[in-house]
Amino acid sequence: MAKGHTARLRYKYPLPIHPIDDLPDLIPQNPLSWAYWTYCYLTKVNYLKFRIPVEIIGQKYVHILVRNSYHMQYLWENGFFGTGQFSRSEPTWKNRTLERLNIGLTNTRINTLSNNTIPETLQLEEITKRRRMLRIEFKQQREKLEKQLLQLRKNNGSIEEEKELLEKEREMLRDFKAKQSLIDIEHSFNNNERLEDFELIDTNGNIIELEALELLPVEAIFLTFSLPVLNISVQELCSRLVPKPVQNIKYDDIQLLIRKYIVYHHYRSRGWCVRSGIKFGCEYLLYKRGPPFQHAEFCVLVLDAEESQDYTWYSSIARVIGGARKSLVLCYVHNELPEKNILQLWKSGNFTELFSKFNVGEIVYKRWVPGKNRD
Amino acid sequence: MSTLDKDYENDPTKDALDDDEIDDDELTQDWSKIAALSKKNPNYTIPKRGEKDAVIDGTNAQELLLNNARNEMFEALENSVRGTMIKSQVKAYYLPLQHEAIVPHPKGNFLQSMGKADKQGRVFLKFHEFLYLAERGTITPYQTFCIQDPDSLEEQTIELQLSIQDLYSFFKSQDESDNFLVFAYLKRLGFIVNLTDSNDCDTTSFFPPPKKSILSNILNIYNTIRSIFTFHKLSLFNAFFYSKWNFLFNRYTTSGQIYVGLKKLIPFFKAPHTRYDLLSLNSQHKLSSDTSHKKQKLSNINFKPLKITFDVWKPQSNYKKKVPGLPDYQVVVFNKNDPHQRFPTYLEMRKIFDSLDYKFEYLSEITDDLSWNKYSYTNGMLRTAYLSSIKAKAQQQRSSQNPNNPKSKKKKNSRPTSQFVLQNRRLKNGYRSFLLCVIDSGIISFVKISETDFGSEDVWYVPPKNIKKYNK
Amino acid sequence: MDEKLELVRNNLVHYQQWEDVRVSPASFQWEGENIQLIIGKPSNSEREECVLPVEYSQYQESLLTTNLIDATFTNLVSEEFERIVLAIIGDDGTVVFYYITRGTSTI
Amino acid sequence: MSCIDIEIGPSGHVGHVHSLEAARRLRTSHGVVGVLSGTLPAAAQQNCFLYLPLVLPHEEIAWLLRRCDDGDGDGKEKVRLVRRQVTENGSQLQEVSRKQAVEQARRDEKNIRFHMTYDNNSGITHSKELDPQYLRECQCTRCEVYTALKEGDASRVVAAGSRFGAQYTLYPGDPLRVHATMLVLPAVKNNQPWDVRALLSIARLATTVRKTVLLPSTSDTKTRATSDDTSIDRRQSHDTQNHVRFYRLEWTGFG
Repeated sequence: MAKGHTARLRYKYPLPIHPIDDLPDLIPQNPLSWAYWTYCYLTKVNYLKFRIPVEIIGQKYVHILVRNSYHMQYLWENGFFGTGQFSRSEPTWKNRTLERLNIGLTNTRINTLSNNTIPETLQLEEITKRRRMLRIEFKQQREKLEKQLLQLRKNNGSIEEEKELLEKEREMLRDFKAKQSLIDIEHSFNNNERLEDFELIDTNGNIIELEALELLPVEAIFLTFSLPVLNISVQELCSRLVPKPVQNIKYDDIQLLIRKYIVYHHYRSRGWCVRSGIKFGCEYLLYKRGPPFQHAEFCVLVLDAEESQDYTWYSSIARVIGGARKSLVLCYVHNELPEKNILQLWKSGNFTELFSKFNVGEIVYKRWVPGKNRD
Repeated sequence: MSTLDKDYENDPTKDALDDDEIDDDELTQDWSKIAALSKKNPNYTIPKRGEKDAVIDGTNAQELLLNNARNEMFEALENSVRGTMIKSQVKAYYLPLQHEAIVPHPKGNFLQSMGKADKQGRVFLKFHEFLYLAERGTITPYQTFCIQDPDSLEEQTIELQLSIQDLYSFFKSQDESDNFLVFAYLKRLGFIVNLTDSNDCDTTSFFPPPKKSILSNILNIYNTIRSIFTFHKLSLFNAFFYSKWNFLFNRYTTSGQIYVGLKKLIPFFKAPHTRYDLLSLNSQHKLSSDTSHKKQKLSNINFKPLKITFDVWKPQSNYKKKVPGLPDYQVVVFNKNDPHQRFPTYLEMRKIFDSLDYKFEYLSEITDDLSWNKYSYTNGMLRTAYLSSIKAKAQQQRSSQNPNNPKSKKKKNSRPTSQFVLQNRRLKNGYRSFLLCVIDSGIISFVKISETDFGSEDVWYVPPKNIKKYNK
Repeated sequence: MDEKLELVRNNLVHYQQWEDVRVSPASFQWEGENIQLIIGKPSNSEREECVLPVEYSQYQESLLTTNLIDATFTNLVSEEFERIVLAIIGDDGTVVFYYITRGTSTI
Repeated sequence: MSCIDIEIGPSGHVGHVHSLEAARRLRTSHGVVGVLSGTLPAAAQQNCFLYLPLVLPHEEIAWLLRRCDDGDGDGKEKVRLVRRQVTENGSQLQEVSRKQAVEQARRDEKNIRFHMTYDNNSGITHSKELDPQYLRECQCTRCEVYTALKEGDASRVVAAGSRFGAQYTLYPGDPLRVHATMLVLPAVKNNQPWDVRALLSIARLATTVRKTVLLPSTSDTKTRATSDDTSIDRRQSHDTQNHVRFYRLEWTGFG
């Protein structure tokens, strides 16, 4: 369980603001320890010693990027914020590329905090890729078999022959599944160099960090409004997110953003690791601790309390989520104030007041099969 | 095994490959076995489904297979004639004015869960029960007419047998015909199904009669202290917490303390977790039911609000139709193609939740020896008292205990379950719930809609205490 | 090259390992956004694909409409391509790829 | 000429077919399978195999009416829209009653199993043909989409799709023998932003189970779309090509 142990150390803190957990012990019969404790208590702060700068690119659709490797790592390790642009979640592109181009093995193995975890993360991306290839191969073979079947029928083949082919197909599927699990164990790397790869190497022969960590708008708000982590004020951030002169802003421009933040904050503040759920057709995925530790068990859809969509919309999202064996939560946001007051609060930059004027209610949506609920 | 490499599994495609539920249509309806069924043999097994092709390939072989499949299907339908031996037929007469049916000489198993008897021993069936039984062939539908003989000018009463087609034309509304579909669907699976607003029996309620005022008074006071929405009157706290001074002046020694600060910002709806929550919510609801829906009425003039249509009991042999206990489920029927209906909004769902009255099954997760007879009221009496007051006491008690028995056994097994498992169960199963039955041109599917409450559950990671430190 | 083209181009070249990736010169304006295609060859494929990058945001209406796809096919897609690869650039750091084909004919 | 009677319910958005022969013909010559919704008397305790009546959605009925008007199909049959009514006329009722009384007596005598299916007009109700105009001319979006799907190839089967998270599931032939190949989503307007998230996730799932997501879209103004149109599938008929167009969505397998 060595990996589990390093993961525990690596992801020790659920938030980028750390508690003061290194106070000396108090020894009741030793007054000196009291004084020392008090001294430590007063001198230590939760406040971060640095602020993380973000780069905001784009006009209408913005991307909030963190470029510094250390900062990228810090945000990932302390609450799993952001996604690497060329990775599934944790930004591992640079290390993968080093490995692929065989640079890492010789001299310039990159010196980051995550040195010890390189193999694991590599394995992840690599496995996904190999599984994908396997799937393609499987598909091709299946198509071939189907063609054979068609041919057979055209030539008036017998039922037995047909059965044989169908059996073959089933055999293939079993094979495929067996191979797939095999991949999880062994994995090999291919190191093809391509012309484009040269653009990745600077004059000193080092790899350029092409990948940035991208923050969701709501993550960025959380990291500046709720916790002082980013080097940008919430007012400035919001004016970039809604790039309009203040007097022209309408309720429609801000309501979605507010709604999404309300829900994001709601779950974050109960300890969930909240990540984008776009793959599953919903707003958020909820992880108990974070992606390295377990699957997300909940998918959250954000709705207005008075919103009603066509039934097909719910059922198709539910089908996707049910297929991945996760629970679908509909999180409804109810506005307690008239729209113009909300707009007023936004314009005056009073986000604390603004966010506390909404409340949330939750529904679990689950397919119900009568036959399975009879006793 | 590492816990670290599970991320790739998030890919939805991975599970979809071998998901059995997802592709009902990958299976074929194989009517051949149904066709072969002997009508006399009730102990049939439902046939398995065969294999299908992926594409139309234009071959004779496929054409042949298709023809066979079609013939089997239509043969099965042709041979499946309604009605059984005439000797065992029970006649039921449609009463157009009442839109129900009367059975003068009732007999048969269906009487256990359907129909209302009068003093002469005749039984009255609701229209949907009538049609369902006629479709099954359990009863034969008739209607009587008074006609005048053109020769003798004498009035005479004749009875005519009705066809199923006749019966379908008697539906008064689309809603009624939708409800019939759902009723028949659940009945075929053995469920006991009653219209929620029917008053054919002594109704049982989870909620005490309103006049017993001592409890409700106390609850009202309790309510004024704790409102439905837990609005945190914490604006001062929040104003400081989210100011730049917070982390300069405060000293948080655990992550939990930071979370406690964070979670005070967004108010949330706290679902009723306990019996007391439910009771107090109910009495409060009764007091303020007029004002709370004003806003809604304005916005959905075009839509009929959905409401609870059916009470449903799991299949059981000891159901007492005169005094049924609390239902196991409550069903809301929703026709997705009806332009006057829509998927309920949250506010509409809340209205439905507040009108629920069934075995709130989640309560049995909390209370170990939950006996529903002690927690429900029949005719304004506590159900245990009510049951012991009527004659067939011994029988009744057996019937009422039976559904609880398996549950209490389960509970004993689950007692040592960890806090995390229990918490997960609460989050996933939620609290009050209803079944939304969706009708799509004759196809029926169910969705369970439950309240859940993430706001009341903290899940942040608490690192294990460092043992070395303690030793020192 | 604007941000979204660069982002998708880099994703194709350095994440998906496509070959021969280039930005097609033709473009048009659509509701204030530049619409332009990227052409390239997926790894282990013989066939070139053309890729349409479109932004998607958590809190704003999407630009993607049938009219936009129509216009793209009409203005930018040459005969040799029967489909386009839609690259949806999320504001969560992801780019996802979908084929879009016209009509119902090839079932 | 034979007749397929579709009985229209109180609200008119579904129809019922009570005749087995009609159901068979709908299936074989029109690619209309409908949904069996009644209890199968021989196996009354399950929901997999059901019996008449067959339920048809209104867009399917509208299409059938138009098709038979146009003389498509084999041209030999007529689709009638009917509503049953209780017979008012006393003598007619008497006529019926006498006939039935005789039959009844014969059955009672032999004490055999009896059939409860009648000819259309022999019960106490009779079918009255309705003016099908309003349905035939129905131009609602669902009718347009349904028609466009069937125009390509009438042997395609368009079935209700709510179980699969779609508006329809599309089968290239009879569902008894072939798998659905497409999930058809509810139509959007040409200028209406796609619900990217919902669309892509279902497309992804569909692709992994060898289906394609089909997104129909309709124009707001029916004349406008003709101008720039090269993007329409050639197989669609002149009638619908201006109104409905389709895009297929498939996951690429990467990203």
